[in-house]
Amino acid sequence: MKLHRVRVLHRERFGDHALIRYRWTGPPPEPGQFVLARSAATSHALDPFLARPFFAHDHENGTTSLLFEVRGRGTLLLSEVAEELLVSSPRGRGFEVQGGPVALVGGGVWAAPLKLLSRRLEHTGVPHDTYIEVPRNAPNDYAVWLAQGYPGARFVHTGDTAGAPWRLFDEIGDLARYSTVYASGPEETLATTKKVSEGRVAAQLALRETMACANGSCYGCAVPVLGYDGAYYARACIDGPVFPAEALAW
Amino acid sequence: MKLHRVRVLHRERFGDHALIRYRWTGPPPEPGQFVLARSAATSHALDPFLARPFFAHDHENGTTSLLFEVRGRGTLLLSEVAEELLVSSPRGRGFEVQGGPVALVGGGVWAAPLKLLSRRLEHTGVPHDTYIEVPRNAPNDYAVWLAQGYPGARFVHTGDTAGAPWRLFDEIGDLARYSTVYASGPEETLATTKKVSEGRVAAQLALRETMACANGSCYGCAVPVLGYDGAYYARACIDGPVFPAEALAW
Amino acid sequence: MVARATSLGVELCGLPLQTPLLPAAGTLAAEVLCGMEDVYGAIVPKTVTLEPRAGNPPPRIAETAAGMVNSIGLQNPGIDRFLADLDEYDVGLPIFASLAGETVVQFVRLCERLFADGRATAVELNLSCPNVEHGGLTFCSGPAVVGEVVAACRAALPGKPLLVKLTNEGVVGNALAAEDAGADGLTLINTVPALTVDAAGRQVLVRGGLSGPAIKPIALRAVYEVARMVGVPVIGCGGVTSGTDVAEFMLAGAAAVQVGSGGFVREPREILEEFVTCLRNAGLAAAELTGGLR
Amino acid sequence: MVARATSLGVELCGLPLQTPLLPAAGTLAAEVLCGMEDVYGAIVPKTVTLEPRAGNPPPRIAETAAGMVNSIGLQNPGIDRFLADLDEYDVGLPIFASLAGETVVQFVRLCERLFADGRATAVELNLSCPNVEHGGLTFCSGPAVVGEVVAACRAALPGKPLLVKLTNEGVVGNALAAEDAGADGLTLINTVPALTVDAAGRQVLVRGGLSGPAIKPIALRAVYEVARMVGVPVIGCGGVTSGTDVAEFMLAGAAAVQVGSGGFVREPREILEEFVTCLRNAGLAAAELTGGLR
Ligand SMILES: Cc1cc2nc3c(=O)[nH]c(=O)nc-3n(C[C@H](O)[C@H](O)[C@H](O)COP(=O)(O)OP(=O)(O)OC[C@H]3O[C@@H](n4cnc5c(N)ncnc54)[C@H](O)[C@@H]3O)c2cc1C
Ligand SMILES: Cc1cc2nc3c(=O)[nH]c(=O)nc-3n(C[C@H](O)[C@H](O)[C@H](O)COP(=O)(O)OP(=O)(O)OC[C@H]3O[C@@H](n4cnc5c(N)ncnc54)[C@H](O)[C@@H]3O)c2cc1C
Ligand SMILES: Cc1cc2nc3c(=O)[nH]c(=O)nc-3n(C[C@H](O)[C@H](O)[C@H](O)COP(=O)(O)O)c2cc1C
Ligand SMILES: Cc1cc2nc3c(=O)[nH]c(=O)nc-3n(C[C@H](O)[C@H](O)[C@H](O)COP(=O)(O)O)c2cc1C
Ligand code: FES
Ligand code: FES
Repeated sequence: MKLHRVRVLHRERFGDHALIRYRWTGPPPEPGQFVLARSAATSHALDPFLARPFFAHDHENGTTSLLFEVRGRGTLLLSEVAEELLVSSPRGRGFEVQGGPVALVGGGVWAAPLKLLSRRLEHTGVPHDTYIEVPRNAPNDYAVWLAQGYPGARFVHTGDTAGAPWRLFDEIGDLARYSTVYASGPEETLATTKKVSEGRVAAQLALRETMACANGSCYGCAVPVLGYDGAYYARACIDGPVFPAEALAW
Repeated sequence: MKLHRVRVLHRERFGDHALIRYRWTGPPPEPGQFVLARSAATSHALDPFLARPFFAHDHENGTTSLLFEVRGRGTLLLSEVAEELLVSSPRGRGFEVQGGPVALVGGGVWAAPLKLLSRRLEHTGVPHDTYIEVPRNAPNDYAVWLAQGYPGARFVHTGDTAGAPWRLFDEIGDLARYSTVYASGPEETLATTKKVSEGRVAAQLALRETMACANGSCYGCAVPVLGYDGAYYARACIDGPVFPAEALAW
Repeated sequence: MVARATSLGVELCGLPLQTPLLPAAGTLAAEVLCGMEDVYGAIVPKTVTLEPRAGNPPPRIAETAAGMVNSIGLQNPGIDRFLADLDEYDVGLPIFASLAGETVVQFVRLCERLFADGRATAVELNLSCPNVEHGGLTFCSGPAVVGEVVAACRAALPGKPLLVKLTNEGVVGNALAAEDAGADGLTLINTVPALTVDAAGRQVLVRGGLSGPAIKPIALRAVYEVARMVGVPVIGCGGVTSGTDVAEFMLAGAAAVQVGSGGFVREPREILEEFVTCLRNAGLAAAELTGGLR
Repeated sequence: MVARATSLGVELCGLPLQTPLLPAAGTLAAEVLCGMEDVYGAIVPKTVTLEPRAGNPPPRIAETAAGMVNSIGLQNPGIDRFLADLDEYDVGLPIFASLAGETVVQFVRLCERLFADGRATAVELNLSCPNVEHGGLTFCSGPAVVGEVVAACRAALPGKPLLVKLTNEGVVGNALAAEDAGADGLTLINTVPALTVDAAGRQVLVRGGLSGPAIKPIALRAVYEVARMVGVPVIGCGGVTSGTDVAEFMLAGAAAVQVGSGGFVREPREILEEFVTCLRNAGLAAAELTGGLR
């Protein structure tokens, strides 16, 4: 996989969330596409071994941004030691944008790709509402910080217990007023989106399946989907990471 | 092995040589002792696996310095990404200082421990001459850069071919005028020091045997020495890294 | 460009290869071959089985220290579809088809299909797959099993170079058995059986095979020990991420070198370029490195 | 302090251990035991042989990706001196003496010496050493050899817990043979045979055994497969550098866990403290982790 050395222009932390902006003059990312990233400073080291996949959070004027949770070693290194990054070109199949009105449904930091999507919708004049789930136990100003990225979004404070996404959809109300729901969030939010949209509204889900090669070679990012002749494993990195909800054999 | 998080106060590069100063309030290093160091920023990563051993180059007012060649991944990371270091306490047996006059014989960057030694000799009033070998193909101002660390040292430009250390000892002349020769340099310089000192003058050599545990546990840093009942393998990390030349079974 | 330098060429089982670099089976999709024409010496497609295989349920991969564990389960479309699409792998380089069966008969059937088709220049038997006739032990479980399957495939592939890919466990004995049974070359090694555990979730994450830099010293050892014992060429595989790694494998005795998971994190072209630099520094041609330890 | 928390205690072969953490043989010198009294559950000194051994010439170690290869050659002062100095290892913890012989008779002789001396609470047989009666293959080369040496040592150590330390290769069969022959516990795994090559110098650097995080997934797999098959406790070993690693090994089936080269880069006390945090988060006692996969 070809990784390009790029300069980090901006770096921001909020609790265990990080925002990074870097200079990118290659092909601009489509909404829902992802990039692989690793810290250039530690590229001589063989651990962490794999680059980390992140949705393109935003892109404007030759600047791409990533919004991510600091979970383990890879994201910690990215958030701390990286004047320069090694990043791939934007990859995969993103959201398909048709008519509106549409709903964007996100969960916390994992709403990342919805920002670029809303920019696109804005640009193409598709009416859209954005709902972002914030766990009740998040720090007070978390929603405020997050809101900077999603002007006009509605922040829904859900419980941190199971069932949270259902509360989110209670808030959203009748889905039939939208032509498509675009979702990016915790697994439970994606699963709930699939359930509530079934038979009512088209839904597109941004998956975060673990990846290795990110180019279709390794078959590591298997997602069970329904094909013409039954279920099979698609590859999230090239067939996704965005899938129509009805295609998923969950 | 206990490593302590310390702050880097100063960092300097000359070609592929690096000088790092860090705050150290633990037990001060004795001349010829070494420390283990790794970049704190990448300590979550499991590669490079081992910390790297370096002689204490200098120590003054709670500041320890390391002078090293950037060779591979470990030293590259140390020289580039390290606001903070993880370092061990000073370890091992250093130079034994008795009367004088003595000669300090060093090879390039590997003269590192001689600086702290000359400080000690200065302090205890032992007369000493310092000779530092500089390969003829080194950049012009290399000796100048190195000289900052060794006031009063004589820089001897040797060839970069085999036999260089012999030229160095030609320049030094009669060794019998010294009571001890302290040497730290490339393997060839150490071997030559052992040869030329034999029967003439006591010599102490600072070895750089590959290490893993650095506390006597692994027996990885074996150095063949002569014991009461024949040759055996001593452990450079606790029996050295400085050995009397006559003890070495080379 | 690099690939044209004559000093990069090697010979493997009588085949001239423009470079000693090959992709490891299962780590390079046809979709990404474009632009690789001058990097590799031959192409090794993903292992194919007689029938289509759905593969294992996710999670299939987990990162480990300097490596990764995978449990793909040989997802592949089966030999019919494989042959129908084989031209996707044709970038003007020889194709080494990787085959796996659950029985000796399946291996032979696959060889016959490949032989009849004729487009694959060579065959690589992936013996690290379960042998249903031996209680699920792999075809690498011992010299007798290796000898049996290799001899049977040998007979089905008259005149076609036959490579046998082995696991690390029992590698020397298995290598000798493969050679005796008519193998023209040995690919060492496949992934090392491994497990990852999710401690927080108190569950097994992936039970599969370890690859990547973590296993390089293990693979180097296998190549070194086997190359001293056999007369056929050895292809090194395991943890290659740099040109120096390629040189290390060749010095240890490999005639060619496969890049697997290293290709996920490095661009194979960069690895080849680094290898060229190694050769220049040493003043040697690629072929001179093989077994070139002083 | 940590070590006093009752939730850290485990039982191994009927012995109560204050923590499940042990040093791996050959990785902790007596000189550095001071201050470790509350970290470990028992002490495992470096493997001792009947006669003194000088060990291998340098270089003996080489770093690899997330690991290291060593070829120490069992440098040790021999059993006489070992017993004379054994009190250096006495920090109030049980001592598990690691033994290696070149013949079954040597193993038995060592066991007899240990038994007569009486200070070692348990014995760990290091079977990853060359068996001169079997052409230099190790005592781990197959179930028959393992069974023979373990049965002989068992007879020489009436009533004393006998642990058997195995290599990864052939581990399930060897483990079953050791259990059959009377082993009270199994330590898995010793280093994995490996090689490092110095490409620039065109020479073999170190031919020895791989340890460290690189082999953790291999060791976890061995523990997992063996623990399901045997009735005796398993001690996990290989690549532990963190408290999470300890938890992973116990979940995979280990009753206790050894720290080897991880102790070179982390302070064992820190590893134990992290493990305590894991236990707190899970709301479990150490002993409850063993085989506690959901
Ligand atoms: C297409 C795609 C887009 C993504 N976009 C974003 C994004 O925009 N923002 C964001 O915050 N994250 C995103 N992720 C997830 C992100 O890649 C992981 O959180 C990151 O790789 C973790 O790396 P790490 O080294 O910090 O954690 P590790 O040390 O690798 O793991 C930390 C913990 O997380 C678990 N873990 C790691 N990866 C996964 C996974 N994929 N699924 C489940 N558990 C896992 C590990 O088991 C471990 O317990 C995306 C993933 C994919 C595949
Ligand atoms: C007690 C002691 C004190 C030392 N003091 C100094 C010092 O003051 N200044 C200084 O510049 N260096 C010193 N060294 C050497 C220094 O530790 C190594 O150069 C460093 O560890 C290399 O790390 P790396 O990651 O950059 O190289 P690596 O990537 O580990 O190796 C780079 C290349 O160097 C080779 N190499 C690495 N270590 C050694 C070794 N010990 N012997 C021979 N070849 C080796 C490798 O095989 C490889 O080819 C000392 C070593 C010891 C044991
Ligand atoms: C994701 C993945 C898929 C693999 N699939 C196959 C396969 O289909 N057939 C095969 O013989 N080996 C397969 N392998 C093993 C590799 O070909 C190679 O032997 C192994 O990964 C070691 O090399 P590496 O460390 O360079 O990856 C696979 C490895 C990986 C990582
Ligand atoms: C330097 C070194 C010396 C070792 N010496 C011995 C030994 O004497 N006896 C033994 O049974 N194992 C020995 N081992 C193997 C370890 O005990 C352990 O099984 C192996 O290193 C894997 O664990 P680790 O990854 O935690 O190091 C040694 C390992 C190392 C690294
Ligand atoms: S990540 Fe390899 S196929 Fe998708
Ligand atoms: S480095 Fe381990 S004994 Fe010296």
